[in-house]
Amino acid sequence: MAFATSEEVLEAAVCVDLYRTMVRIRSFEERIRSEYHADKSPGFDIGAGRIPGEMHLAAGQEPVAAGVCAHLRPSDAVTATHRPHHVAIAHGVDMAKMAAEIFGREGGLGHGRGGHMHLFDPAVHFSCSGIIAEGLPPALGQAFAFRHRGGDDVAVAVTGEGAANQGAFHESLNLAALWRLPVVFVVEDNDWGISVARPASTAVASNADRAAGYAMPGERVENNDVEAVYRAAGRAVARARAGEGPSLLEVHTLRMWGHFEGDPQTYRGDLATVEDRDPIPHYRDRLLEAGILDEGSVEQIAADAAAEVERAVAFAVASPEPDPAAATSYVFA
Amino acid sequence: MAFATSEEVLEAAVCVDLYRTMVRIRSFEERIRSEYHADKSPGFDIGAGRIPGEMHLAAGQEPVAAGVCAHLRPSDAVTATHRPHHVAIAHGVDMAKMAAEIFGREGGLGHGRGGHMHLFDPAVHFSCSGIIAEGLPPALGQAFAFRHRGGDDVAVAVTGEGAANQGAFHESLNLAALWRLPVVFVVEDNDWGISVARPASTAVASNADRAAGYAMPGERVENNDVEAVYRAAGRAVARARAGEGPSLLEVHTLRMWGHFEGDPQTYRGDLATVEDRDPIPHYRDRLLEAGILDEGSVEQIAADAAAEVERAVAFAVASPEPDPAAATSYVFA
Amino acid sequence: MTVVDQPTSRSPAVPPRRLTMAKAMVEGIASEMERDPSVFYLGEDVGAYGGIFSSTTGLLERFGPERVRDTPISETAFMGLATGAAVEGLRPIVELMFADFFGVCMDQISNHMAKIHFESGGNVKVPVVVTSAVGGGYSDAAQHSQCLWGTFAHLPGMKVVIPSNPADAKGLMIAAIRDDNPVVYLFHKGAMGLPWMSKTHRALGEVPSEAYETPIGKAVVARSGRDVTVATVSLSVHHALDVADEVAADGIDVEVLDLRTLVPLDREAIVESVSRTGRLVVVDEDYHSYGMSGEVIATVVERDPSLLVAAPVRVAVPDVPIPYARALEQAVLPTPERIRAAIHAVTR
Amino acid sequence: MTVVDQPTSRSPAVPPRRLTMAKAMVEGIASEMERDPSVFYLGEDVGAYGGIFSSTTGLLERFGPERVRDTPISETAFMGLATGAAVEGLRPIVELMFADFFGVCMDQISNHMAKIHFESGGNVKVPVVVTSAVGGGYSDAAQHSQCLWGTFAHLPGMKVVIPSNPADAKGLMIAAIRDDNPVVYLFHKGAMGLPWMSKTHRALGEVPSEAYETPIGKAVVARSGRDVTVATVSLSVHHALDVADEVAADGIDVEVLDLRTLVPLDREAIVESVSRTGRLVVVDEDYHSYGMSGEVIATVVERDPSLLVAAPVRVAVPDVPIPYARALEQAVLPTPERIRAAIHAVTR
Ligand SMILES: Cc1ncc(C[n+]2csc(CCOP(=O)(O)OP(=O)(O)O)c2C)c(N)n1
Ligand SMILES: Cc1ncc(C[n+]2csc(CCOP(=O)(O)OP(=O)(O)O)c2C)c(N)n1
Ligand SMILES: [Mg+2]
Ligand SMILES: [Mg+2]
Repeated sequence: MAFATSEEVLEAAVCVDLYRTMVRIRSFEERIRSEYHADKSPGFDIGAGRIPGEMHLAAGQEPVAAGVCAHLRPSDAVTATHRPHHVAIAHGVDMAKMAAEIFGREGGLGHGRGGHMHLFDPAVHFSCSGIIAEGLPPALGQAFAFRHRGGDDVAVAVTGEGAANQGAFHESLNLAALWRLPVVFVVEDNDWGISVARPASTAVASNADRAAGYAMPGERVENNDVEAVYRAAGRAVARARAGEGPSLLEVHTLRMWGHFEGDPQTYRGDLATVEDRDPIPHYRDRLLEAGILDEGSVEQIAADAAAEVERAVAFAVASPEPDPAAATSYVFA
Repeated sequence: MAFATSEEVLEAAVCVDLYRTMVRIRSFEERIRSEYHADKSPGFDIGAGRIPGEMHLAAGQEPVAAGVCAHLRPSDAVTATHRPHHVAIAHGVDMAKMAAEIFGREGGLGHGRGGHMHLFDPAVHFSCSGIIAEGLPPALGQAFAFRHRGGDDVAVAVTGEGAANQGAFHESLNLAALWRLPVVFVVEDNDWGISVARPASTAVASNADRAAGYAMPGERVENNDVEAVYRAAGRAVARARAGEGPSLLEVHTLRMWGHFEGDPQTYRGDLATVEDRDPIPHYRDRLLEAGILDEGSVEQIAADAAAEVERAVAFAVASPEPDPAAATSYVFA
Repeated sequence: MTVVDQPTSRSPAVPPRRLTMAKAMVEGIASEMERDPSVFYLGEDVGAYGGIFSSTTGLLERFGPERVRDTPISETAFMGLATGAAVEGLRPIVELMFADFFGVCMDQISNHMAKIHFESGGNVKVPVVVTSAVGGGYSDAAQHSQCLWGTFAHLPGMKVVIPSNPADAKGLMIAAIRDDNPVVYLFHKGAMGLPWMSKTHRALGEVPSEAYETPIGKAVVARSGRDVTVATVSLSVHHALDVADEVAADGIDVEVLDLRTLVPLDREAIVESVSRTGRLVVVDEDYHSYGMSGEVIATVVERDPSLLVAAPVRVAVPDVPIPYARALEQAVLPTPERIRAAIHAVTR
Repeated sequence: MTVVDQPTSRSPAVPPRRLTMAKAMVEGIASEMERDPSVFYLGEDVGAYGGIFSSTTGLLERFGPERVRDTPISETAFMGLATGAAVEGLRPIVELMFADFFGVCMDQISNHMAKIHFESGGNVKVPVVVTSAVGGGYSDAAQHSQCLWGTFAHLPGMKVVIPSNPADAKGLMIAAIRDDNPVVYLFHKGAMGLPWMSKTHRALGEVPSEAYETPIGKAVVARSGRDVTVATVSLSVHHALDVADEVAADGIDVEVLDLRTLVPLDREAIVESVSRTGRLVVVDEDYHSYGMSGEVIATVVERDPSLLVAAPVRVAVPDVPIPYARALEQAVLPTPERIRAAIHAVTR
C-alpha cells in the first residue's frame, strides 16, 4: 500500500512557513551547540559547563520536523526521541522554557529535572524520551485518549531508522493499526544509528516496506525534501484525523553533526559531502528562484530567528538554578 | 517475496513418516491429558495430582511439528513455546525423559526443575520457554554458533500467531535477515491466543506478509495440510542450509483443546466444528485412499505409538521424586 | 482459567458479605468504573475470559469492549498506551498477566510511566494502575511463579501495593485508581480464592459493599502479639496467621504485620512493632537477597540496632529460580513449616 | 564518545604499568579472545566506535568484524542471540550500552539467560558475560545514570561483578569470561578513566600484563581501619577512600570494603569487618530501598545485631529518578560530602 501521490504545488505562504521553521530550528541548534561547547574546555568534559550531559542536535533534520508539524495543532500530540529539539520547536513547544530546561534551570519545562532528552510541554502535548523507540507506545495512548474524548486530534510518534528495529516499533504499529488509532509514525532515516550505518542495522531498504506488515500505508520520502515531507505528512495526518487509522512515513534525512556533541565521527565516510547536502540553503535557493522569497525576507527570517533564540537563551540563563534541597521533589504527585 | 512453489508428489515413505509422527504426538498428548486430569478432582485443582501446574497441549497442531521437523537432523536446533510437546516429539526429544520432566521426576530432562514449559534436550538442541516469542532470540544464537563452527546445521524457532505481535518477533526477524543466519521462523496460527481471536490481535491477515519487512521469503500454508507444511518447510530449511538466510513460514493450524487444560473455552464460537477439522483422520483417510496406508498399518502405527507412550509414562512414574534437600542445586554451574 | 462461581450475594439484608479476593478486587474496579468514565481496563484476556485469574470477571459484560479491552500480546505497546492515555487524563488499569513477564515491558514501566512525573517537574501526571498476578505454589515453574515485588519496589516513581485479603483488595484498588501516580497492584493467585486452585481457609473475607479506600502506605497489624513480629505481605500473611495460631499453644505470642504497601513503606509501623517485640521474622515469597526482607531488617536497625534482642530471621525464596516439581517448589517457598521454624529460632 | 588516547605503553621494561579501567577491561577481553576463539563481543557501537565508553577500543582492528560485532538496536534479539550461542558452546560477551536500558530486554536476561541452567537441571550451560555501563555524575539524567545493580542482583541465576579499579576490571573480566555462568559485569563510566569525563585521581591503576583472574565472590579490603566499615562498590570506593584519607585527620580510622561482587556476596567479609569496627556505613549509588544497602545491613544483623555498636547509615540515591541539573544530581548522589557526614554520624 502507498499513499495517493499528489504533486500539487504548495502555496507560497506554506513554503515560507516551512522555511522559517527550519531556520528557527537551525538557529536554536547552532546556539545550543555553541553554548554547550563554550565552557567544556580545555579538553572536553561532558559533565562540565553551563549545559552538561549528552547533547543530541538535529541540524540537517529540519525538513522532517517542519514538514510534519506544519499539519499539527497544539491539541495534537507529538512524541520525539533523544534528538528532540527540532520536533519540539516545529510543534510549538515554548522555546524559552525548553532552553531553560536544557540549561538545567528552575524555569525549565521540567524545572531542571528532565534535561534535553526529557522535555514535556503539556500545552502542546509534547514529550520525548531517551530510550530508543519507547516514545511510540505513549503516542498510542494519547491517540486513544483523543478518540475517547471525541474530536479529530492525532498523535505523531517520531523515531530514528535505528529505532525501527526495536521491538516497541513493531508492537506499536500493530496495535495502532488494529485499533485504528489516529497516529502517524515518522521515521527519520539519517543513515546512522550512532556509528552503525543503516545497512548494518536494517534488513530492508525502506521502512515504508514494513507498513504492509500492519496493513497500513507506508511511504518513504527521499532527498530530505521538505515539501515532499509536507505533502506525505499531510496525507497521513488527514487519514488519522478522518478516523482511517495510522500511517508510516519514513524520510531520508541528514545528520549533519555528530550523534552527540563530542562524537569524533571517525567511523563516518560521508562527512565530506555533508555541508553540500544541508537542506536549508537548498530550500532557500529554491524559494529565491521561485520568487517566493527575496534576499530581504531571507535576512528577516534569519534575524527573527536569531532574536527568538536570543530571548530564549536569555530567559534560560536568567532563570535560577534549582534548589538542591528540593532534589527529591516531584517523585510523586 | 514467496518461496518457489513446487507441488511435487511426496514419496510414500515420507507420507507414512508424517502420519506416524502425528499419531505419536497425539498419542502422547492424549495420555498426558488423561494423566493430568486423573487426580485433580473433585473440582479441578491445578496444583494437585501427579502432573501439577499449567498444561498446554497441542492436539490439532501435529501437522506443523511433523511437517517442519521431518527436514531436521539431531544437530539442528529447535526452540519451541509454552506448547512444546508436539515439536519436541517430532524433533526427536527423548520421550521418556520428557514425560518424566512433565511428571516432575528426577529422571526428567531437567531433573524435575523445569516442567512442561521448560524442556531442554541438548542431544537434539531442543529448548522451549513459557514467555511468548522469547524463544526466537536464542534460536538466532544457535544458528550463529552453527555457522561459526561450519557445516550446514540450522535453527528453527516456533511461535504462535499471538506471539508474532511481540517485539522479540520483529527484532529477531530483522537480525536474522541482516546477518543471514540459518534460521527458519515458524508461526503456528491456531486462530487463538488464549481467548483472543486472531483478528483481535493481528492487524494483518497473514504473517507471511510481514516477511517482506525483513527482505525474507514468507509463505502461509492453509488448511493445516501436513504435506503443504512439509513442502514449504523443505524450501525454507534448504534455503537456510544453503546459507541463503532465514525464512518465515506461517501455518494455519488448529487448537483442538483449550489453551490450557481446564480452559472452559466459553469464549470460543468455533468449538462445534473442531472435531471435524482434526487433521489426523483426514490425513489417514487420504493415505488410505491413495493406498499408501492400509487398515493394518494404521493399526500398527497406533499400537506402536501407544506402546512408546506407555513406555515413556512408565519410565516417568518409576523415576523418583527429586530430593527437596537439593532444591537449590543447579543455580550455578 | 475460570470455573464459574455462584454470583455474589448482594442482598443488603444479610451483612456482612464475605467475598473472595478476586471478587473484591473486581468490585473495587467496577465501583470506580461506574463513578468515573475515564477509568478503563486493558490487558490480555481481560475481556471475554474475565482475566486468567478472575481479575476482571464480569467487567466486559457490564462496561463493554470500549472500556474493557483485550490486547495483543504486546506488553510494551499496551503499557505505554496506558501511560499516554493517563497523561491525557484517562485513568487506565493495565494488566500484566504474570509479574514474571515484567522483562518484556519494564522499560515502559520503570523508565517511562514511573519517571515522567519527575522528569516533567511535576507538570505531567500519570495515574495508571498496573495489576499483575504473582506467586507460586501450584507448580507453574520458574517463569510463572515469581513475586518480584522487590524488583518493582526498588525503582522509584511507582507505588507498590500488595493486598493480602478481600477487604484490602477492594480498598487498595480504589485507592490505587484514585491515586494520581503509577501504582503497581500485585495480587497473589493463591490468595484470590479461585475455585480451581487450592486455597487457604482465609481466602474469603468480609467486604463492605460501599466504596472505600484502604490507605496506600499504611501497614496493618493483622494479629497483635508480644513476643515476635512477623512482617510480611500477600499470601504469606495467611501462613503467618496460621502459624501464629499454632505457636500460641507453645506460649509464643506472635504479632503479624501485614505491610500491604511496599512503596511507600510504613517504616514507622515496622519499628513500632519491633520496638515492642524485640524480635523480627520477615517472610517474603520474593527472592531472598536485595529485596524486601533485607529492607525491612535494615529499616529496624538503622533506627536502633538494640531494638533487636535476637538476630532477625528471613524466610524467603533462597535465590533460586522456582522449581517445577512439587517437593522442590515447596522446599523453596516460605511455607508455614519454615515460618514456624523461624519463629522458634528467633524466640529461642 | 571517544577522544583518542595515547596507545598504552606495553614495554615490559618499565613495570608497573598504570592503565585506565577502560584499557584494563579491554585488555582482559583481548587476552581471552586471543586465548579462546569461542569468545566474541557484540553490542551497539562496539565495532568501529570502540564502545561508547571505550569498553572495546581496538578490538575490531585486532579481531575483525566476525568477532566484534555491531548490532542493530534490538537488545532483546541480541541478548537472546548471546544466550543461544553460549548454549552451543561459544562464549559471548554482550554489551547493554547503558544498564538503564535493561527494561527493553530483561526477559532475555533474567528469565532466559539466568534460568536455563537451572531449568535444564544443570544440563545446559550459559557462559555469557553481559557488560553494561552504570552511574551518573555528568548530568545524563533519569534514563542514563542509573546503577541498578540491585535489580540484577535480586534475580537468581546470574553473577554480578562490579570492578572499581583497573586491576579488578581486568581480572574480573577474565574471570567472568571463563565462568560457565551468566555474569553481569557493570562498569562505572566515571571510573573508566575516559578522557572526556571528569575523573577521580584514582582512575589510573597498576595492571599486571599477564592474564589473571580476580576471584568472583570475594570482597577486598581497599583500606583497612579500626573505627568504621564503609562497605561499597564501584566509583563510590574511590570516594570512600578519599573521605577516609580526610577523616583520618579527625582521628577516624575508616576501613573501606570494596564488595566487588554482589552475586555471590562475600557475606563473611562484611561480617568480619564489622565485627572488628562495630560500625557500618553502606555507600550505594543505586537506589536506597530494596537494594544493596539494605542487604548489606541485613547481612550483619542476621548474624548478630550486637556486632553493631551504632545504628548503620546508608548513603544511597534517595528513591528518586536521577535529576538532570547538576546541583540536583549532586544532591542525590553518594558524594564525598554525604559519605563524610555518614561517617561522622556513625562514629559520633
Ligand atoms: C533501548 C535503547 N538502546 C540503545 C540506546 C542508545 N542509543 C541512543 S541513540 C542511539 C542511536 C539511535 O539511532 P536512530 O534511531 O537512527 O536515531 P538518531 O540518533 O539517528 O536520530 C542509540 C543506540 C537507547 N537510548 N535506548
Ligand atoms: C510475554 C508474555 N505475555 C503473555 C504470556 C501469557 N500467555 C501464555 S500463552 C499466551 C497466548 C499465546 O498465543 P499464541 O502465541 O497464539 O500461542 P498458542 O497458545 O495459540 O499456541 C499468552 C498470552 C506469556 N507467556 N508471555
Ligand atoms: Mg538514525
Ligand atoms: Mg495461537
